[in-house]
This record gives sequence, C-alpha cells and structure tokens, in this order.
Amino acid sequence: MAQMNMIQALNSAMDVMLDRDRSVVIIGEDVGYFGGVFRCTDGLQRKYGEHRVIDAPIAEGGIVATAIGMGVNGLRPIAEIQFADYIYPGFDQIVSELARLRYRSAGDFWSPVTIRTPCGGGIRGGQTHSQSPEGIFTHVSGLRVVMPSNPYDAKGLLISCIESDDPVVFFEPKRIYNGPFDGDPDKPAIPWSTHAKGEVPDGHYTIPLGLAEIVETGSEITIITYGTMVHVSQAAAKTAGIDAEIIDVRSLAPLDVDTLVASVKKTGRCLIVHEATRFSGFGAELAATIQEECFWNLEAPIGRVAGWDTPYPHAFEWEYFPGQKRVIAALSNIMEAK
Amino acid sequence: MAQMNMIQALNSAMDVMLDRDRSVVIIGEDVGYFGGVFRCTDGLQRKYGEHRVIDAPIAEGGIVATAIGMGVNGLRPIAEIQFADYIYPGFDQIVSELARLRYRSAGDFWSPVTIRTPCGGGIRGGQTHSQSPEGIFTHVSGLRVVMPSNPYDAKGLLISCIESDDPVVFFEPKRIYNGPFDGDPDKPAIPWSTHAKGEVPDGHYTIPLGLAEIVETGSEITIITYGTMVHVSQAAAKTAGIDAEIIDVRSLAPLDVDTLVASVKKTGRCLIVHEATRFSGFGAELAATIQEECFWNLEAPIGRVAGWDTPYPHAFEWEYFPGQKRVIAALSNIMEAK
Amino acid sequence: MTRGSRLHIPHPPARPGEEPDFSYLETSPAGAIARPDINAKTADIEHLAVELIRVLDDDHNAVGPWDPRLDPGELQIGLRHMLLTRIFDARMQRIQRQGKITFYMQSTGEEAVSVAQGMALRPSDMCFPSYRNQGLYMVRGRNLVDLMCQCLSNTRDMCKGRQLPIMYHWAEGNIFSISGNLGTQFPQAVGWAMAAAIKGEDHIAASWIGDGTTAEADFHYAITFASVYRAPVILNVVNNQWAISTFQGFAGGEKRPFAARGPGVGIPGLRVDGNDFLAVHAATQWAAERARRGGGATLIEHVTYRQAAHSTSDDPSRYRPKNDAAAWPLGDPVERLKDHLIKIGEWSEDRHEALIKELEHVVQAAWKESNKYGTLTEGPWLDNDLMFDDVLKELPPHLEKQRAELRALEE
Amino acid sequence: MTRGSRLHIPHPPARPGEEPDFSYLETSPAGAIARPDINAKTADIEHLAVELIRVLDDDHNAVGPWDPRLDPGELQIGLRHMLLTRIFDARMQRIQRQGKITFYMQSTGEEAVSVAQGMALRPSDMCFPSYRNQGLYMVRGRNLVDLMCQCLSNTRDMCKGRQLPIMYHWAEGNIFSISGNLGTQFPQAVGWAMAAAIKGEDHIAASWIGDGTTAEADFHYAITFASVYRAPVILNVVNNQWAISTFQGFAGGEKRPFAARGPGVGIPGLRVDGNDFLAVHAATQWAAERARRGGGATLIEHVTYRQAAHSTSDDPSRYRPKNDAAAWPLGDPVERLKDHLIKIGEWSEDRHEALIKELEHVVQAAWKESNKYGTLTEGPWLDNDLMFDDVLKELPPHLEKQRAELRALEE
Ligand SMILES: Cc1ncc(C[n+]2csc(CCOP(=O)(O)OP(=O)(O)O)c2C)c(N)n1
Ligand SMILES: Cc1ncc(C[n+]2csc(CCOP(=O)(O)OP(=O)(O)O)c2C)c(N)n1
Ligand SMILES: [Mg+2]
Ligand SMILES: [Mg+2]
Repeated sequence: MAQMNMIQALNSAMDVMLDRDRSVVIIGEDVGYFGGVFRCTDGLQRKYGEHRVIDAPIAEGGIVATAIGMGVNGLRPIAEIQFADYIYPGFDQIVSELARLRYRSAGDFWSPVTIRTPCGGGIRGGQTHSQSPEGIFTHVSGLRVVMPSNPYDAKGLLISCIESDDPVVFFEPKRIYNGPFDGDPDKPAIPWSTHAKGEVPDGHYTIPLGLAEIVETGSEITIITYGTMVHVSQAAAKTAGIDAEIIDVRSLAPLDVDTLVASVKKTGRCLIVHEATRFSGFGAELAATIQEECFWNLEAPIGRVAGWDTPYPHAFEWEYFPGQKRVIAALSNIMEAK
Repeated sequence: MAQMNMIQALNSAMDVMLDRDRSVVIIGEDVGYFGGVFRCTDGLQRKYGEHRVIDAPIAEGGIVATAIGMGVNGLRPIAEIQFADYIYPGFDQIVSELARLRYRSAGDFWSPVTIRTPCGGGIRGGQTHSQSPEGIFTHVSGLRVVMPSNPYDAKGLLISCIESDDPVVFFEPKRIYNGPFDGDPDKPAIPWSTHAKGEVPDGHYTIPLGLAEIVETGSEITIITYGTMVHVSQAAAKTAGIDAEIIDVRSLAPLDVDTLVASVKKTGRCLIVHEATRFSGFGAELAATIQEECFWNLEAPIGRVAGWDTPYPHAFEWEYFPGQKRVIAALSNIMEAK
Repeated sequence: MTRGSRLHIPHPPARPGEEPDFSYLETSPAGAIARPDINAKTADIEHLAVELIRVLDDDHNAVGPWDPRLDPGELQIGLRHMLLTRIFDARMQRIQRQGKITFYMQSTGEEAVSVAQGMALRPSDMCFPSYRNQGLYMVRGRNLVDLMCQCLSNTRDMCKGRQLPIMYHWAEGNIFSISGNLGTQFPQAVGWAMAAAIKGEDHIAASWIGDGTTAEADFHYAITFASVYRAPVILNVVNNQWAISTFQGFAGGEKRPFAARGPGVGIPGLRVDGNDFLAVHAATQWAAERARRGGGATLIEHVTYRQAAHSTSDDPSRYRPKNDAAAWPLGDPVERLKDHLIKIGEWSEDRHEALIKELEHVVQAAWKESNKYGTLTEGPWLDNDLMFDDVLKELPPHLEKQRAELRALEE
Repeated sequence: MTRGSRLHIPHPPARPGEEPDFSYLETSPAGAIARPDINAKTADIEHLAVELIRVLDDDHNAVGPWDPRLDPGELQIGLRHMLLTRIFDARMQRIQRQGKITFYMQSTGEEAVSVAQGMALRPSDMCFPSYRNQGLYMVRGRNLVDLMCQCLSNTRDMCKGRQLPIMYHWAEGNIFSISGNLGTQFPQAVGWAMAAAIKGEDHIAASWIGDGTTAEADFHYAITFASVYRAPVILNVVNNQWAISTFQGFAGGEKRPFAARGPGVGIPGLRVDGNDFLAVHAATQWAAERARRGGGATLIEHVTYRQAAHSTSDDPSRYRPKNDAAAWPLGDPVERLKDHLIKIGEWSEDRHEALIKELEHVVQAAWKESNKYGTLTEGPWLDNDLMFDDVLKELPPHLEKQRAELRALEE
C-alpha cells in the first residue's frame, strides 16, 4: 500500500499493465518523453521504451483510428486524449468504428482500446479545458463509459478497462487529480493522503466495471453522482445535516441500475448531481430510469444539480460550477417537498 | 397551396429562401448538379447557379467549417450532411465552433448555419443509414435542434431555421419523406396527399422555433414524440382505443417545456416515444423534466419507447424499430399502472 | 450578389447529352517510366506521382521495366478472378433488381485493382477494403455462398444480419470489416501496420478508398501517421473518376493527381494505370517489398473508371454521358488482360467463352445454395436474440432486459 | 514483444543536457531563389516548397528578387510592432507569474510572422489567427488596454469573461475569434474566402496554425477546399519546431517540409525564413496578390523557433536543451531587422534602446489603466447575468430560469 494521488494511481495502473502484458501500449499527444501534460504517463516511456509509450501527432481522430488498428492486430492500446474538450475530432472513429466494430462483424473483429481523457472544470481552464462530455458517450451503444472519483478507484477501474475486451472511454476529473475537492475554491487544497481512498495498493487489482459504490449510507435521500461531484455532494450533505445515501456511479455505461434503484426505494428521495450541463446530460438518463423504477416509492420529484446550459465560462467559473450551495438548495427543496 | 411531400416541401423552403435572400447558399455532397441523393435540392442549382448551390468534397468537417466561415462573411449557408450517420466527422466543428462562436466572442461573431440531415431508419439502410443522433446535439449549448414530422412543418420550420441567426441542426426523418408511416412496413405506402399537412403554401411562411404542437388532443395520457414516431404513435393510440394527447415536439432544443407540462398535468400520464436508442436518448431529458415539473400530477411512471440500445441492424429492422406493438404495450402498461 | 462570383467550380468534361471527353487525363506511354530501386528516396521519385505507370501497350504486349513477368498461369488465374468478380457483380445486381436483396454495389471496370493487388500481397497481409474491393475475396478464395448469404442477411450471414449487403469481413482471410462511413479504415490500416512493426513482424497492411474519400480527415490521418512512423502499409486511392455524382475534381483531383499527396507528406506516390493488371501488380509488389523491408508506406493512385452506377440506389445517366465508360482511354481491365494472354498465345476467345460459362454456372450454383439459408421473404430467419449480441462482449443487464421485452412482445 | 520493434520513432536532434543541434535544418542562401510571376503555374514552382525564401543575408543586407523594397519608415514601423509584441508578451508573462492573470502564451521569436504578414495584408483582409498571432493586433492598432482587459476577464473584457486569456477577437479589426481547439479556424478561413469570392469582392482571408496542428483534419479540409474552389486565402503554417513537447517530426516534418503539402493538393507552397521580416513580407505580398487576382490559395510555411515555453503551464527544460533558442540558425527576427536598419543607416543602438524604453512605458501605462476595470482579486466584476447571454441570440426560457436560479442563490 502507498499514498497516491490520482495521477500517481493512474500512472501505477498503466505501469502495472505495461509490465504484465506486453501487448499494452500507450499512444497520445506528449505522453512519451514528456510524460503527459498532467504527468499521468511520467516515466513510463523511460521504463518501457518509445515503442510502447508513443508520442503522437496532434490528431485525435488519427490517434483513435490507429489505436483501433493496433487493437485489431493484437495490441491493447491506451489512447490519451489530452483534454476531453478535444475528443470531438476523434468522435467519428469512436462512435462509428470503435463502438460498432464488434457488432457489425458479429464478434469476429473488435479492438480493446481504452481512451483516457481528463475532464471537468474548476481549474480556470475556460471553455475548452473544462468540459464534461461523458453524457454524449453514454448514448453510444457499444462503449463503456467510466469516471472514477478517487485514486483507489482510478487505479482499479483503469486496470479493469485495459483488461476489458470492450472499448472504454475513461474520464478523469482533473480537478481532483491532486486532492479531493469539496467545491470551495477558497479553502486550502487538501491532498489525497488525507482521504481513505488515497491508500492504493502498489500491484495489480481490479474494480469491476458496471458497479456503482455507495460511498455514504443514509436514509433520508439518495444522492447519485460521480467524479468531482462525489466530494462536493458529501460535503454539502454534511453541511446541510442531511442523512444522505451517496452513490458514486463510477461506471456510467453500462449502468448499475440495481444499486441506484435499491437505494432510492429505501430513501424515497433522489438528487442527481453532475458537473456537465444539465440539458440532456447524463443526469437525464439517471432521472428517467429512477422515476420509472422507483415511481411508487418517490416522495418528491427527482432533482438535478448540474452545470448551467452554457459553455464553461472562464471568469464565472465558480458561479458556473455546481458547488455546495446549489447542492444544498436542491437537497432542502427535495426534503421539504410536499 | 399545393400538395407536397416532404422532399418537395424542403425543396420549396430552400427555393423560397434562395429567391428572397441572395445571401442564402447551399453546400453539400451531391447537392448541386445532381440535386441531392434524396433529391431535396433538385433543380435548385439550375435555377440559382452553381455558385449558390455548391457541390462539396466528401468531408463533412470541411463542409461545416467552410459553411461557418461563409456565415461569418455575411452569407446564410445551408449545409447538407448526406446522412445523419455521417455527421460525426463534422462533430468538432459543430460542437466546438458553430455552437460556441457567439458565446466565446460575446456576440461579436456568429454564423447562421443551418445543417440539414436525413435521419432515422425503416428504409433498410443498415447501421450507417438509419441513425437518429439528435439527442447528442440537444446536449450542446448554443445549438437549436429541430425535427419536423410532416411537409407543412418541414417547410415552415426550415424557413425559420434559415432565417434564424442561431445555428441549427435540422433532422429530416427520411422514412416519411414520401408519405406518413404508421410503423407497419407491410401496408402499402401512403402518399402525403392523403394527409392534411401535405397541403403546403407555395410561398414564404414560417413556423416559430421553440414551439411544440399538440397533434391530437386527449385526456387519458400524453404521448410526447417527434419525427416518424408521431405517426406511429397516432396509429397506436387509435388502435389501442386510448384517448391520448399527442405532442409533436418539433423543436427539441430549446424545448417547449410549457406545452408538454401543461398536457401532462392535465392527463396525469405520459409516454415518450422516439426512434433513437433509449439509453441517454432525448427521451431521457423529456422524462427527467416531466417528472420534475409534473410529479404531483403523475399517476404512473413516465414510460419510454425507443430504439433498442444496439446499432440499427439491417435484418432485424422491424424488430428494432419501435413500432405500434411496442407503443401499445407501453400505453397499456401505463394506463394499467396502480 | 453572385453576379460577379469569382469562385472556381470544378466541372466534369461532359454531362448527359454531351460527347464523352477524357482529354483531361494525362497518361504516359506503356513502358516509359523507370522502375526505381525499392530503397529509392522519396524525394528522388516524386515524378512517379504524376506520370502513369503502365505495362500493357496498345498492341497488348507487356513492356518496360515495370513488367512483373508473371507466369502465364498466374495471369490466367488473375483473369479468372476478375471475371468471377464481374460475373458475381452482374448477378448480384440483377438479384437486387429483382428485390431479393436490399442493396448492391458493383466494381465493374475496377476489377484489376483488387485482383492484381490481392495476388501481389501475401495471404498473411491484412486488407482494409472499401465497399468496392470484392475482388479480394475472390483472390483469397472465400466461398461465394458466404458472400451471398451476407447479402441476404440470412441464417448463414457472417454479419448475423447486422450489415447492409456487401459489408463483408473475413477474420481468417485477413480482410477487415467494412464500415458504412467512408475512409475510416484507412488510418486503422496504418495502426494495424504500426502494430505489426512494433511486434517485429513483417506482415504489411493494405487499404483502399475512392477518389472522393480522399477529402475526408481519415485520408490525412493515414498518410500523416504512415509518414511519421514509417508504417508498413500500402495506401490505395482508387480514382474511378466519380464519387456518386461528383467528378474527381471536387476532391481536388483537377489540379494534381491524388498520388501527389504522398510526396506532400514524404511518402512515395505511384500513379498507376488501374486497368492494367500488370502495372497494378508491379506497383503493388514494389510497395509491398519496400514496406516489408522497413521502407515504410506508399500511396498508390489507381487511375480507373467506374463503369457502372455508384450503387443500386444510383442512376448515373443523370449526371454523365451514357457512353462514358466505353470512351474511357484506359479501356477495360478484363479485356486488356485477355487480349494480352491471347497475344502471348496463352488464351483464346473460345477458352474465354468457356470460362465465362463456367463461372456463371459457379455463381448460379452458389446462389441456389445460398437461398437454402433464407431470403428476405422466406425463412429460415436469424434468431431475433442475435440483435442484442456483440454490442459488448458480454450481454449487459439493460440489453438482457430489452431482449426479454422483445421476446415477450413476440409471443 | 518490442524487442524487435521496427517502428520508426522520430527523434528531436537534442534533449536536455545535450548540445543544441540544428543540422537537420535545410536552408538556402539569402537571395538565392527566384521570385516567380504571381500567375506561375503551381507545377512550375514546386521547388519553392522545399527551398527557403530569404532576403536578409548574414551581413544584414537585403538581397535578391524577393526583397520587397519597403521604405525604411515601414521597416521602422515593423520593428516597432515586433518590439511592442515582445515587450507586451514579456510583461504579460510576468503578470501571469505574479498570479494576476490565469494563463498566458508568448510569441517570442515568432514576431515577424504576424507583424510582417499583418503589414502586407490590407486592413479589410480577414485574419483567422491562432493563439500566437498577437502581433496582428499590434499591426492593426488595437488598444493594449483592450487586450489586457481580456486577459484579466474584467469588466472591459471583449469576451465578457468567457474565454481564457489571449483568446481575443476583433470584429471591426477583421480578426476572428480564437478557439481553444487547434486548427478549426483554418478551413473556416477558406469558407470566409469562398464567400468573398462568391460575393465578387477582392478581400482575402489569412489563417495561421502551428506545425503540430497540421496533423489535424482541419488542415486537410482547408487545403483541399482551398484547392477545389481556388479560394482567395493565405494558409500559414508557423513551424516553430515544437508542439508543446513534441518536435515537428511528429507532425511529419521530418521527411518533407510542411509547405510541400500545398503542391500535394495543387496549391503553391512557399517555405520562408520566418525570422526574416523582409522574406515573410515578400512571400505574403506574393500570395496576397495571387489570391486577389483569382489565382487561389497559397500555403506558406514559416520556419521559425519557439524561443519561450509553450505557455505558462509548460516547462521546456524538461524536453529540450536550455540554450536551444540561442543556437537557432535563423537568429532572432527583431535582432535581424534591427541590424538591417542599422546597416542601411536608418536605425541605431540608441534609438533602439529609446524605443524599448518608450514601449515598456506604453505597456506599463496600459496595464495600470486595465486594472481600473477589475482584476482577478479586485472588482469591479462582470455581472453574473452575462454568463447566460449569447448562448443563443435571444435568451431562451431554460436559461432565463437558470439565471433566475443563480440570482436567487446569490442573494
Ligand atoms: C462519411 C461518409 N460521408 C458520406 C457518405 C455517402 N457516400 C457513400 S459512397 C460516396 C461516394 C464515394 O466516392 P469515392 O470515394 O470516389 O468512392 P467510389 O464510390 O467511387 O468507389 C458517398 C458520398 C458515406 N458513406 N460516408
Ligand atoms: C484539438 C486540440 N488538441 C490538442 C490541444 C492541446 N494543445 C494545445 S497547443 C498544442 C500544441 C500545438 O502545437 P503547434 O501546432 O505546433 O503550435 P505552437 O503551439 O507551436 O504555436 C496542443 C497539443 C488543443 N488545444 N486542441
Ligand atoms: Mg470514386
Ligand atoms: Mg509549433
């Protein structure tokens, strides 16, 4: 066991897999000699060579496409897209190709590519370094979509993704790379060493894909969330003094409906929290499913707290970010309903 | 007034606008000399010249990008993407550029591009000529998303889109280009001349963006739908003998929440029907919003009938397509609830 | 506003009702172009991207340094594969017209590309085809019944009913799955080749796209990555002059041959007479050997003509002269190889007729057999459950639920 | 498995701790290259894509046919704009380091590109810049206070707080909005130019991207559409040798200059000494005149060096020798123009020193004024309501609701 922040945990996951499986390769912009702009691949090229940790041209579509081809030829590629905001030039290759190859060839061809990409705001990145486009990918049949909220999960889930024969888009909430974040930018930064999930085994372990985790048990309301917002939600519930059951979705698609439904049936109330814009965001799917499955148990409408339906504005970052204040307001709203 | 099918109505809309406004241009693959693979631009190049109805290289990203540049330089481009399944190579230009230009430049730059693209299945097109990706675009702040269900609306809405200074993605359900379709492929095709909305004025008229239409008033349940599924839903409700209020959303984003909410508050029940895959489809947003706004009026969970969460399979087209059978089953389910 | 438009709009040389006109086509005499060493520097062989590599001359002789000197037996096999491709295409086209399959695309006039290239590659080389490379399946010997069953989406369909007709694939035969999205396979082939290089293997990849598709991003990704990593891949542009209704000028072929995109990024470009079986074979051999020896990628432009409609949904008489194909200066690939074989005394009109009969019979027999596995209108049919498989490797809970819902409905 | 990897991996010539090595750089002597007529056929001037257009020789004289013969007064203005750009950059960099703005990107060493090109274009020509073209703003005379207020996201911010520092735009000045997504502006510029041609106007467009960005699809779209429609546009690749940590070889610059992509699709490519103010000016004039007279697009590669870090988030000492910039064979653009002016007797060290002082003062005064409109830490601040404007032209109902929700929360 070691103390790791999320960057170290991700690095460790890739290190373990490069070591165990000679078919694992990494390709992406600045991932090689430099070790990645967030340093997630630091030291890996030195250790495994420049033929396995490969610097790429600036062409996200080309990175995904060549990764697909490598996967078809027996490698197990990890493709890094430098920011989730820059995944769109690779969209066709992800949606039309990576996601559909197994289906269209009736299982004869497939490519086990894992796409890693940092997402989310709160780092003063402005409109093109802050986006959370995960919802879009959850609508694409044939993909797994994963987002961890802490170092322990990050490593275990990433190893599962690399080992999975399904293609995965793995979103890394970069605001919590270095420490958990409760939504208050004025507080001093907290390192992962203060958090239980900052304890990470050095070696190989996995966290199964497709399972949510109940990070707080509670009785009054279920908060369904993921990524950075897990921590904001925890802090908000605490501040509000509400006994919330908080679920970290982790695997967005396929989704662990059972865990969510069981909790909401128990609590009778539900709030969904994510950083992505609200309209047609992943929260919509969560709310639609929960109302369908838990209708007779619901004592109040399901609430959604999400980014406003605008691009991520540089100067209004903290008015945009769905912080504790908004979570608490939504919680009270739901608790007071009827 | 004239009898028009949807192709003729769309053609007429563009004809009217090319004639009225010399800044209107069309660009797309095979749209010029040939008149489009679905013949939506038939005759327009002959009439307005090859400098205004422009054949394009096969590069959807380039088509959208150059259309954006033309729009910035005072033209009002209509870009055709030959099939919605092929819109993904243009995704970055649509999402990162077209949708965000006005916002990021604080209103100093903008580009009034209308992207027309045929969508939907039921034409034996297989996985890459059948998709309904509209939900994805509704998650992108800064875009309008529109889908008509009949010739009259198609023309009026398309003219509004062309005249709008906002960028629009305009989806054309190609299964109903030539006639309304109730979901039964074994029935003989019905022409638009049999349908009230097949009567279309020759000249200029508009249908405002952002307004849904109640196509059937009813009291027992509200069916929220759009595109081809409007007709399937109408037929299904009739067959089932259910007094359904059927709403054609038409403008998916921004959404006419008020009309939907008023109806569900009245009927107390709601079914959402679309052809796109279910998981994180646009129906999710509809359900999430309706349950939030109408919670205290709902007598049953909101149902969703949608495409299965698989690619569109060639051979199983009619098992995949959410036809009357599935709509009726869902209706009974909801009507019988509690 | 457009009174004074200064925009340049490419024009095909002739439209319906006009005489075919191929004066725009720049050619070189057969045998005129030197064959450089496979280790030649790209900068020294740039002219190959604008000249036209040809072997068969107007008198049906094979001439010049690019003559691959194939055995007559091999040429006969090549002729057979081309004819089989053409006869198969013609039959499937008719079958579609009879409403027995939903869609079809012929490769008529372009058979030399797939067949000569397929023969010049090793069976272990990986092909990433477009939808007009059915000749590869002939070369690699796929059972016609398998191809037909795919087109029928019947119970023996290799795609389990999930794809449009002709969107074949063949894992054991090293032929990749065809997507409906144009061009996506081009950079995937480069990735496959990169993996082969990483693994230290000497297999190479080959991929094909059309002239129109060169405008897509994937073309650019492919040539860029192939250049950067010196990937062992042959990237083929089949310039059949048309992309549905648009003339190759709309892809930028008016000013400069597509082969020239290669030298533009530092990989050799070869412009080849795509209707000349021997030239295509020789160019492919050159590129394959270069790739296998570590010299990296080659871009080959095959200059040919799409004799038939784009697909069964198309009607070319709307946009080009009816007799265009007959006027095409580079002739017909089947005829030219046949004439050459006759010229060298290894073939005859009679043998040709007999071969056509034989192949028609083969195709007919395959069609008969294929129908046993189901047709559009008659069973047996694929099990509906198959619709939910292979979305992911294992069936996830939500698809299990949807499958159950469908099963319940079907009862 | 990679023991025997045969994949080619590009390598920069020197890494930290090693001696700078620019032996890979191919240059031509100043004045050595003929200046073709602006109507020259692309095929006849392909060599311009691999040779290097240079005017200033090692003795600081302007020589050869590409000498634009500018007035000394114009050269002094050019020097002033370059110096202002550099001083502005240096100040803003310091300001970022002091935590007063969140981010910054310098153009140090590349000033000649924006300044000489800006001066060679007409004010009515439309610029689609990248994030390293601040020199255009200097040439076109934007108030420095406006630029600084953008970087501060304060109440006078032209972007109303919505963009990262340096993502300027200027509608009246004909400078387009900068996106964070690399390269997207390149084909947009082509579209703008197509519209100018359609309208029969003689305005042209110009756009800039970096060497690394040439690998993106947008580069390909731009050169393809520009070629097909002969769009009046100048497409510039600023090859500053680096894309963050990756050397230009990773974009395919190792085998073939980026300018060669032009002839690859049938548009001229000019490879220019990007640190030679006169050469950049002359090449731009040539391309602009060609475009204005209907000759279509030109691709210009500016060979230059990114002297500074990629951005304030970058530390180049991790991936290249510290003294790299000093060893760059093409020198520094400011120094070279200064030396030339001194050589021709139109400048002096004293005047230079005085100008630097003056410009530092100008920048300092602008900074002082900018702060009045608000800073990161001190008001006045932009109204939160502005966050919801300009998503669409009119505020839609759902954003009205969200705005109300935020207002309520803020109370
Ligand atoms: C991304 C994408 N855009 C558009 C289409 C529609 N489409 C199918 S084939 C075709 C023409 C292709 O022409 P070309 O590349 O020259 O190949 P050819 O058909 O001539 O062999 C088009 C536009 C598509 N399948 N995919
Ligand atoms: C689509 C996209 N991918 C990646 C990035 C991240 N990124 C920003 S600048 C940069 C390097 C660009 O290098 P180059 O084009 O050479 O321009 P330079 O910075 O040298 O001027 C990268 C990779 C981005 N902004 N957009
Ligand atoms: Mg073609
Ligand atoms: Mg650079």
